[in-house]
Amino acid sequence: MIHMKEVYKKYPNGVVAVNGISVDINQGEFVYVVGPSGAGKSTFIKLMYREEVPTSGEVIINGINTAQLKRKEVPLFRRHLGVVFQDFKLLPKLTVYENVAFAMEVIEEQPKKIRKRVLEVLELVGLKHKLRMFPNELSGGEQQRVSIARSIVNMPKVVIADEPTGNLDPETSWEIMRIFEQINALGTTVVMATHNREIVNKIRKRVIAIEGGMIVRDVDGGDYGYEI
Amino acid sequence: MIHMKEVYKKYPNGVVAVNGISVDINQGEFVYVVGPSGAGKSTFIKLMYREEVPTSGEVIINGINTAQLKRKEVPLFRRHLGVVFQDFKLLPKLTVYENVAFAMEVIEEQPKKIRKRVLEVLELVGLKHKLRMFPNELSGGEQQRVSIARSIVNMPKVVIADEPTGNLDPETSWEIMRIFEQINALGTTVVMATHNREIVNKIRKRVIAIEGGMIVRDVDGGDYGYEI
Amino acid sequence: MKYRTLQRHFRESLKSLSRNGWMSVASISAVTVTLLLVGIFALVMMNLNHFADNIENDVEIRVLIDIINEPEKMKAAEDKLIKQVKSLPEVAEVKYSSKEEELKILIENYGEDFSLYEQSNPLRNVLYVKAKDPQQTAELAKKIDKLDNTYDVIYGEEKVKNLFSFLNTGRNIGLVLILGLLFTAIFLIYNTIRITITARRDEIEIMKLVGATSSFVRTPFLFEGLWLGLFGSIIPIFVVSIVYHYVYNHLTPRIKGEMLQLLDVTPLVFQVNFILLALGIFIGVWGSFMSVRKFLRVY
Amino acid sequence: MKYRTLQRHFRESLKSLSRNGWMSVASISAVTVTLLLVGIFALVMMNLNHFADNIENDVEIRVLIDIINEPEKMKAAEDKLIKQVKSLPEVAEVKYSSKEEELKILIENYGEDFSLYEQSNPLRNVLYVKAKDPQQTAELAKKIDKLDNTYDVIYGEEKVKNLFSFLNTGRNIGLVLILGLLFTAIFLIYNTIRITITARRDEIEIMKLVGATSSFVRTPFLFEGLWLGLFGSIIPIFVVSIVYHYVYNHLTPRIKGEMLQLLDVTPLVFQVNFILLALGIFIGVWGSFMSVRKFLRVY
Ligand SMILES: Nc1ncnc2c1ncn2[C@@H]1O[C@H](COP(=O)(O)OP(=O)(O)OP(=O)(O)O)[C@@H](O)[C@H]1O
Ligand SMILES: Nc1ncnc2c1ncn2[C@@H]1O[C@H](COP(=O)(O)OP(=O)(O)OP(=O)(O)O)[C@@H](O)[C@H]1O
Ligand SMILES: [Mg+2]
Ligand SMILES: [Mg+2]
Repeated sequence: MIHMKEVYKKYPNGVVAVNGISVDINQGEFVYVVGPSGAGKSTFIKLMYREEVPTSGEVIINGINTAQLKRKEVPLFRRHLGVVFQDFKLLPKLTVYENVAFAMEVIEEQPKKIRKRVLEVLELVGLKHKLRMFPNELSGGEQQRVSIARSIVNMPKVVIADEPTGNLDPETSWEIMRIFEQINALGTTVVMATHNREIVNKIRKRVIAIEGGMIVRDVDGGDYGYEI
Repeated sequence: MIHMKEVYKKYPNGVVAVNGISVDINQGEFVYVVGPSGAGKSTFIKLMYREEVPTSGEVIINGINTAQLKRKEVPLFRRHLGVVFQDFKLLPKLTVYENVAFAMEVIEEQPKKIRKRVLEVLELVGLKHKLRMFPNELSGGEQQRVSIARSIVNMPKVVIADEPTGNLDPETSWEIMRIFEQINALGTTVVMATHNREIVNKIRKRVIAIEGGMIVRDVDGGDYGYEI
Repeated sequence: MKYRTLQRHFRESLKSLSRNGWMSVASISAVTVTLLLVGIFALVMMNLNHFADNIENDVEIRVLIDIINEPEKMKAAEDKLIKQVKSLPEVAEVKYSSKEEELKILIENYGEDFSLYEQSNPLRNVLYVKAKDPQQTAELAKKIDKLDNTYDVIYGEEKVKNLFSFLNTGRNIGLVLILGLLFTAIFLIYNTIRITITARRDEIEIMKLVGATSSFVRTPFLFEGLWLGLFGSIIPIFVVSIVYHYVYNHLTPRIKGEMLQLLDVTPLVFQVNFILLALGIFIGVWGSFMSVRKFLRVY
Repeated sequence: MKYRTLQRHFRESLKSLSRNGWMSVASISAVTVTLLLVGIFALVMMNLNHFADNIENDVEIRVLIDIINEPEKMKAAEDKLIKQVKSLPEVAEVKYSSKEEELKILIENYGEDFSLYEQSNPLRNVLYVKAKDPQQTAELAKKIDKLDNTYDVIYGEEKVKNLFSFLNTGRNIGLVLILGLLFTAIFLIYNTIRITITARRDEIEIMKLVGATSSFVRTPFLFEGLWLGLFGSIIPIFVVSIVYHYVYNHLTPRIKGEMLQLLDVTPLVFQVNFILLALGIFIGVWGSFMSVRKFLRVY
């Protein structure tokens, strides 16, 4: 499903954010990516949905080598992934409803289906009553939930989430985790970068710990680590 | 120090984000603001640094009624506050160093002093080695730390922080908390909206819980509440 | 692309136009102002060119006719000459002026003194000849000179040469100016569209991150460009029509009978308006295309 | 504001100019293109106006002098007339042309036939008079007519009136066009600056949130506007200078002795360049000021 081999990523300014990572994640797995701030978690995740291309090494997602994708093929590749971005990346000129619907319009879904499904996922993340509002009229946590709704609206094979609970209170966080567990139970692979010790320690899954761009720990059913 | 009386805030779209809040915070206090996503924490905090003006009621900070400030006086008023924004609000075209220095240039500090002090606070938040980088070259946590550095660089009388640890790993979070405790020990008032149960429960301070725009709990040395 | 997707893009483009508020207004008004400039300039240049044509067309050859003492023979000779001149391929117009008419003109120019010549007129009958292409005047004059019964052929050689050289230079400068203005207009509109689209580069980036193909991102922008061009050319079209109508109606009676005439309203205004509309839409769509392309390429 | 703060703003403005990369380039090139237009248009209009002046100045009054049979008396009468005419306040220039010279001109225009009049010349001596302000020609002609020893005063009344009406209309159109162009130029540059600054409204908002006063936020933008105007007027200044130099050198020999003369390079090009520079800087600074103001006003 997700296969990385000796991946390095050096940014133009010289920072080596990913420094030789090899990892395999299978269909249906649930993986936490943990590590200190600036460790390279987001970069690791950006490599998966091909926002970044590795400087060397190979990243193979669903059997596709992201570095070899032609520019035209990238959007089609991304449609099989659902991504929650650390900075939400909502379209500021579109309403909550339109932001989520956009991901379905892109694959030219039928308008009727779009309407039904969007309302469904907005209900799921608890934002059905705010569907006419624009992102800058939402609280941080609400924006995050819109981003989450958008990531799952197309029922992708893989959901990649970068700190999906960073702006959420514990209760909402648990609700979101329940959603992720549900879609994972249906066979969707979930990869999730997080700082949330509570969640990682309670819902035990595979934990990949990154420090300085390298995997320092990879344990099935592991804990968050990093005790103080 | 901070005095709010029957404050209401209704946004143009009709959402009532703060629904009758009265509260007093004294010089030197340390206050957590907790509550679910969308409860009105950020709005409550925006009222303090006058990004928003109350629809009714009065907000008095340092003896100044924010609603009565003339437009020209707002910047001068803000200089006595240090603010950490939930979405960082860094200047994208300025480097890390310049972003922090900007808050000191604004008060026309001597260049020599600026240099010394900026390096000092960047050291404090652990970003001295990244001072030449631009915000979009930083990880989420690093951007948050720049925002924190900027908020304390002028040694304000009040620091207002909206989820300062939202994008940070627990370890870095504790370091930031230690910084806040330090400046609080020196007499600075700290008001901090947070979702971090661990911190609130460990470093016991006054806790104000907001739900649906109203204060539902206000306990000195309280816990986070909201158990699952 | 499915039909309903096209519909969606169409709807989106209108929504986006209104949600981008005054940025759209800024672009539209850039189009408006630039096209207004192009329109008025085109009217002026086309009329100036028309004036130049008029001036050129005013260049005449004066053919003095030999005097033959027998009136019948004279008449025959003159008729033959006129026929010959008319048959020359370069000739556009031939006008006969008797020596009596010539004398009247002379008296007008030189005073009543010449009245005494009304009894014994020393002047000759004259043919006024115009060339089809005024620039052929010199050539034509030579040809006529060779015909029988011409006494002298006069056309102000030096003056005509200078006039033509001057008018040609003027026309070239005009052409350069109008091309320059067109280029400028295209650049300015493109520039404005590009800046507004750049301000929205984040949007484009996000769309692509969510799996939108380039054409999916691009099409609403192209429609938007179309609206910019369309809405931007409305005012110029009205202004050009009304102003030229007004100027024409105001000036024509004043310069009636003069050498310099304004071009008629009907085909001119339609031509210019068509150019404005086409230009507006073309630059709007093309400018959007080029601007979006830049950001679609990234990643 | 402290001096070092001003220095800081100065530095910031240059930094910002380069960090905003091609947005700055876009603004500068909008200034460049627009000023280029203004510059070339100004050159053309000023020369056309000069042409119009030349044409007007070419309007002459022909004064036919009475014939007195005694040459001495005639001479005295003519001298007196010339003196009288010269003393009229409206008169700019008086030229004397003997009847022999007049005959030469006549022969040139009407053919060799008139050679036979060389023996007994029926023409009169003539004074060619020009008015200081050509528009006073009619009035002046009347005055001269009343003097002694004038036989007739001719100046093509109808034609002159039409010519002046035409040239005045032309000049008014030109004035409207140049004002329109100036207005357009100001609008287009302002528009461009405004869009680029709007794209940076978040920056302004953040600065204010961090405690910057309006003037602290504004000043670097004003400096930036200054640079935009300054850098944007460099190319137009060079182009205007070089092109006009070239056109002048190229055309002047060809139209030597003609009625229509180009304006001299030296004062004209400096004047136009000064206008371009002043305009560029003014719009740059003013445009920035107005654009930033909008966002400073918010809260
Ligand atoms: N600018 C705005 N315009 C309109 N409505 C707004 C605006 N900002 C916030 N709101 C609404 O006001 C309510 C409170 O928002 P606020 O940002 O204060 O919540 P919060 O407690 O900070 O939540 P979070 O923990 O998710 O950051 C929300 O329902 C939000 O949708
Ligand atoms: N676009 C970029 N250009 C240059 N350097 C970058 C860029 N993005 C990230 N970096 C650098 O790469 C390193 C890893 O960043 P990354 O965002 O992957 O960290 P992270 O583990 O997600 O941290 P956080 O938990 O704070 O989000 C950081 O040191 C950061 O400064
Ligand atoms: Mg990250
Ligand atoms: Mg908030």
